[in-house]
Amino acid sequence: MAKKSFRQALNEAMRQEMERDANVIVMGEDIAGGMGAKGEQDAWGDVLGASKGLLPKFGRERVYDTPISESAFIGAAAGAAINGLRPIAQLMFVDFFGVCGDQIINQMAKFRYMFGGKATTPVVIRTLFGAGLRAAGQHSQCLYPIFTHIPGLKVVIPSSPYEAKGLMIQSIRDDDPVIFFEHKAMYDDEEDVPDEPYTLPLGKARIVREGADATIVAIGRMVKFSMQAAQELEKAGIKCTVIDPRTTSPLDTDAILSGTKKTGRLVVVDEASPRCNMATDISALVAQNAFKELRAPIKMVTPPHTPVPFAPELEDIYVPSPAMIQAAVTEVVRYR
Amino acid sequence: MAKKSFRQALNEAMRQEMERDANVIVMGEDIAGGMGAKGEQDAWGDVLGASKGLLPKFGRERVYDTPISESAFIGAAAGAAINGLRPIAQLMFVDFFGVCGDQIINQMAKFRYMFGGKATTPVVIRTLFGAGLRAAGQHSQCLYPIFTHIPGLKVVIPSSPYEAKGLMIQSIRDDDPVIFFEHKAMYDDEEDVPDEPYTLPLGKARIVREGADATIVAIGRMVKFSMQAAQELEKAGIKCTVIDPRTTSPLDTDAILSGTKKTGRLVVVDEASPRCNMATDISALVAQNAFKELRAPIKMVTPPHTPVPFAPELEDIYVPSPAMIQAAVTEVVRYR
Amino acid sequence: MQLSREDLLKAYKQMRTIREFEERVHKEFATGKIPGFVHLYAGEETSAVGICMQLNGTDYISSTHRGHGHCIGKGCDVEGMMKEIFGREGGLCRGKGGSMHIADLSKGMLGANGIVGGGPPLACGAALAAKERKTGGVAVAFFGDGAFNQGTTLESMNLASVYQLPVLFVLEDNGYAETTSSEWSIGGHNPVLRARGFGIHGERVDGHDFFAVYRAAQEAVIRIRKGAGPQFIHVEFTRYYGHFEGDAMSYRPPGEVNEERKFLDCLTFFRGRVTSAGLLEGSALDKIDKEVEQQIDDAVTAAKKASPPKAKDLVTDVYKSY
Amino acid sequence: MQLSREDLLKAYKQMRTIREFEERVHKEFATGKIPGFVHLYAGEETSAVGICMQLNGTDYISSTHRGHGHCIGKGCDVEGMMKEIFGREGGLCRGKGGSMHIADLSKGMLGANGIVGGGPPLACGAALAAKERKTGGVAVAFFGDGAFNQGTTLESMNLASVYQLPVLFVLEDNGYAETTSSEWSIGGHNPVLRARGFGIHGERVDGHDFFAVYRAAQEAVIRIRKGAGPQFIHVEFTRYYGHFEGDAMSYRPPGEVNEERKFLDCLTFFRGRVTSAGLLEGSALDKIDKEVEQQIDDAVTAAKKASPPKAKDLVTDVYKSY
Ligand SMILES: Cc1ncc(C[n+]2csc(CCOP(=O)(O)OP(=O)(O)O)c2C)c(N)n1
Ligand SMILES: Cc1ncc(C[n+]2csc(CCOP(=O)(O)OP(=O)(O)O)c2C)c(N)n1
Ligand SMILES: [Mg+2]
Ligand SMILES: [Mg+2]
Repeated sequence: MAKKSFRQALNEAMRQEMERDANVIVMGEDIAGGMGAKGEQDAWGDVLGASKGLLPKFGRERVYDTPISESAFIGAAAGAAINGLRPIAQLMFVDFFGVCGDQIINQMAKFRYMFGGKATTPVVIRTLFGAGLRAAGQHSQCLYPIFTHIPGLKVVIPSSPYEAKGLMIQSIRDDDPVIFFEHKAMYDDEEDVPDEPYTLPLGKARIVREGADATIVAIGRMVKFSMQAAQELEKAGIKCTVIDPRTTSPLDTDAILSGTKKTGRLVVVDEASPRCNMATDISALVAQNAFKELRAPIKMVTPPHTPVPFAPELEDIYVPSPAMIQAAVTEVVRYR
Repeated sequence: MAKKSFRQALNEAMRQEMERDANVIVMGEDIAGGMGAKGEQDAWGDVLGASKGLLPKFGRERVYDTPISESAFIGAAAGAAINGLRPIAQLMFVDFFGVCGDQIINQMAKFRYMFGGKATTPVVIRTLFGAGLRAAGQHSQCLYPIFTHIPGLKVVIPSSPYEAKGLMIQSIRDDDPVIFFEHKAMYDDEEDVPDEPYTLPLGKARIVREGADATIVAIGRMVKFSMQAAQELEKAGIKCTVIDPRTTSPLDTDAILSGTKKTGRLVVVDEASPRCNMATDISALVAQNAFKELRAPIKMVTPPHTPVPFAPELEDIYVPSPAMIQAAVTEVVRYR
Repeated sequence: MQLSREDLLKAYKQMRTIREFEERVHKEFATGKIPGFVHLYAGEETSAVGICMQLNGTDYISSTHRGHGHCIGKGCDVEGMMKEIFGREGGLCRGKGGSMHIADLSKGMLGANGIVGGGPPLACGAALAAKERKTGGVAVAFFGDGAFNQGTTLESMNLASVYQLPVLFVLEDNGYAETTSSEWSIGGHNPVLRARGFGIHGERVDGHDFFAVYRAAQEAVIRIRKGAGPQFIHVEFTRYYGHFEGDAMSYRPPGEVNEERKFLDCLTFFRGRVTSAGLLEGSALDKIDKEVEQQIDDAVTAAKKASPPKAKDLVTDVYKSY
Repeated sequence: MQLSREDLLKAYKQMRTIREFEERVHKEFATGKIPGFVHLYAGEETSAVGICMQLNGTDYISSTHRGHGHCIGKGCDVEGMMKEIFGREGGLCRGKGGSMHIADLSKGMLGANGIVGGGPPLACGAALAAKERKTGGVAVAFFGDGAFNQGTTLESMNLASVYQLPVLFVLEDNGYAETTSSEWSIGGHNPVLRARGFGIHGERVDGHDFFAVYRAAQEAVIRIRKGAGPQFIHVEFTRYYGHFEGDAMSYRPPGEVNEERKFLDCLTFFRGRVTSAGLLEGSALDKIDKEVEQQIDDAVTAAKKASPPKAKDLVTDVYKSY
């Protein structure tokens, strides 16, 4: 078992599943790169290089570069999925969902229900999300609350390289449409990742750490920030439980509720815009189902209700920070 | 002051604003109808007839039938708005937002912020939403949580004909992009609506009724259902406050918080899919800011996490009913 | 193009079935027994039948909101269809989809679609799967004149062209998109040229003439199976009923539909052609008319008898596992 | 097409300004001083300048992620641009937009756009507003070869055609969309024919030759102002740098760019043409080179000196009122 980056973990997961199952294909803009060009093929292996090496290994038969026609190729992935393939299609940045949303929210998400249970749509939409790269308003959004809102979709948000590999393999094997969120600012994060294939369940939260004073539920990159906050708080004698739901749909409500009941104090950390996001979703869940056990108001830590700014000085205060999480936890713990 | 339908109220609002301001135009598929056809012009006045009569009065110069190209004409409305016009563009059913979402969430919503405050985008997107017409999975969704999630958009959801006229006129005069939701099952609802133009503020909730035992916050058609429930509950001696936020963005948090604090018991009724919706948004708001005053768990009344079914027997149990609201209120009131 | 006697009988029976199905749905809708939005295919039978007759079990079609004809053309069970339209148990989608979402994947019918332009990307995907898995399958994307201006349709034509996918794009130009005339909405007024702009060979055919549609479809599908890549057919005809049931069609000149029905009806045309040419005798066609009438009547009776879905069905079929 | 001495000097100065701006941004980016994604326009100067020289204050342009050249062509302040790219106060968007979102509505520059295909609908809207308000204004939609396959672009061409809007569609074909060649991605390989498929007259021009672009643009804009409806121009050239800063361009054959720069550079070509024809003397051009260099240098110095936005700016400018 070697240290691997988030990028390598994804790459390994896709490669191993493509080896295992000939029906798995990948599609996307520059997913290999160099299509029709006279230079190197597999030039990019997608915009951040997670697909690099798939083309030489599996060929153009299974690695499809696409024109910039998201509606057509994401819809084609859905159409191929109901007819025997298991496509992994990359929506380069989730911000682009506005040009192909229908094929995701009205087509693949609803086939099974609208067709009376007779459709199976095993497609994975890989997509980059999140702030931190100075990519400004149209390349930095989270948007997973939108997909979580839509019945028929599963929403997976890995919080580390180990999680990324196990969840990607499970997502590829899953028979429902999965939107797989990859935080662009985590691509170079490293940790020990087993070489062999393994799966992590969808709908089962991970208890990252346990502590009796407060419970933090955090998503994606915010899990890492919450762990940093928890370590700082530990020094001040405040012990936190940190829960990573791993998937927002399905959501492991039991883990969140029991984890919250143990401490009676909850902080939810969500990088998505604050309105109708996962922080509100989880807060509402707890407010309705753990009222008796709550000993302090629930605190939500989110960005402000604004687009993501370009200037580094602004983006850095836009994204929830470990310090903000620390302050929120301190507040709920102090609450009497 | 005469009884007018929801449809007539919208029609009057648009007509009066077009008379007042020559920069107001309307666009949409069959918004007048008969374009290029040899029969009657203004044949439809949009799919449910709310724009009927605008063409004869204002002509093709200001009433634009469009091809079925939502990205192009919704985007054109945005482009016209930053250049002096005040377009009212109809996205026939909000379910179709997936084919033009980018122009709404990444373009019109973000111009002002991305351009450093130098853009003003006075556009209104009218759109039909909600279940009840047996229109099945792709013509019955609410989706306003998605727009509420996006910073830069205002989201208006009238709950009656009177509200529809006042809020539409205000939306047209507002200088920010407004997504205006019209519940298709309310088009024939009637009530007294003044003939002269009037406005209702965006971001100011309406206290529909006051009662000391429980607070119901409901949206759109659910306001009507909540009032029916409240009347039934009254007979059983349970007195409810019913609050209609009118707009989900901006949201009148003060009215919701103070209204909840008075009774200590909250039921939120939302026709939208249950995950990351307005029920969770409002519950979370209250859980974070009215913890001390809450005397019972917050109850959310929503449909299940499924697409909208076609069969009447299924759709009827999909949509939250007055009975379900009544049961929820009874439960929170009984809670000790 | 030689149609055997079986082919001719099959063609007539299918077109007649679609016509009868739609006219009966029209009647039933008027009595309030059918819920929701219903879009009738009457007047456009040549397209669904002329094209689907070129297809087999390994082939696919994507459809539109006006999908009954495509279902029948691709061999969906009419009783299952009727039950679906009535929202009953035993419907093709168990009553959850209705007219706008009828589908039968086991027949390669990828679903009627409530979204204009929703189908073409799916057809591309089905074609890609067929190519990938070397089934020899072809996918047909049926779409209307209005849908021809939807970005999803246009992107799909480019994608199919770039990948040289086995897709037949069929533009069903019935003159209107709701109330809007196709002469106005299609910039350039030359769909075949537009297809060429995506590198796709196309042809325009008179949709009143089954034989014209059949011939064009046959040639196109043969080219596709030979590996010539995507093809395009522009079929022209008119719709007999309103955009959806309840539409008064005031945007059409009075009598326009009656004229069409009187002088250009595809069934009348077919009957005249085959009987005068002595290919089929009128009695054989009359026999089919009766059989079909009976079959549709049985379907309606069965649909009315069928029970509605059960409450528990509301929350099933959302996910395979959750 | 007669270009006055002023026109020629202006053309050269603007193209030189774009080139200098981009090459300087390239250098500054390498030192890590510029944040985010930066796409350089070097090599494509003829398009922004040749086309914007036909426009005036009542006209609009929509741009792309590769928008610096369009900004300069439409008269945006280079210091304000540079500050924006550095994310500083005094930037055209007060540091909130950056390279991908530079805009100056007061100049009719509707914004660079991070969404491929995001601009054409906006240009249609600006044209509609101009038509509606009878300003005589024209709107230009600049987009790339990759964007030519985006549904939003294709829909916009149809909309402009149907409404006969005063829009000039400019396909800037620099050979690649990121790593993907335009020869592959554009089905049919004939953009002008594709435009015709939407009823839009088009022309293909050699983008290395400023005069060819200028002439085509002039004719197109004159036709538009005369009310001939939308027009299309396919400009062919190559991009000199990576898709964005940091791209090694391994997908291009080694030397491809150097060849282009050596034999087909639009500035060298322009200089040769005007000096040999005795229209301008080399010294006049040298003078411009120096002025421009100084101007860009000042802009960079100013940008580096400028202070970053203040924390309070994070939450302003979301709404006019909320
Ligand atoms: C994306 C989208 N936009 C608009 C509609 C509303 N609508 C349903 S059918 C229709 C007209 C379609 O016209 P056409 O493609 O010619 O098909 P036809 O009805 O004539 O068979 C419209 C506008 C829709 N369902 N989906
Ligand atoms: C809708 C959308 N899809 C994909 C991208 C990612 N992307 C940014 S630029 C680009 C290539 C654009 O190519 P082209 O249109 O030729 O413009 P060029 O970069 O060559 O100027 C891509 C795929 C995007 N920004 N928006
Ligand atoms: Mg039509
Ligand atoms: Mg390019």
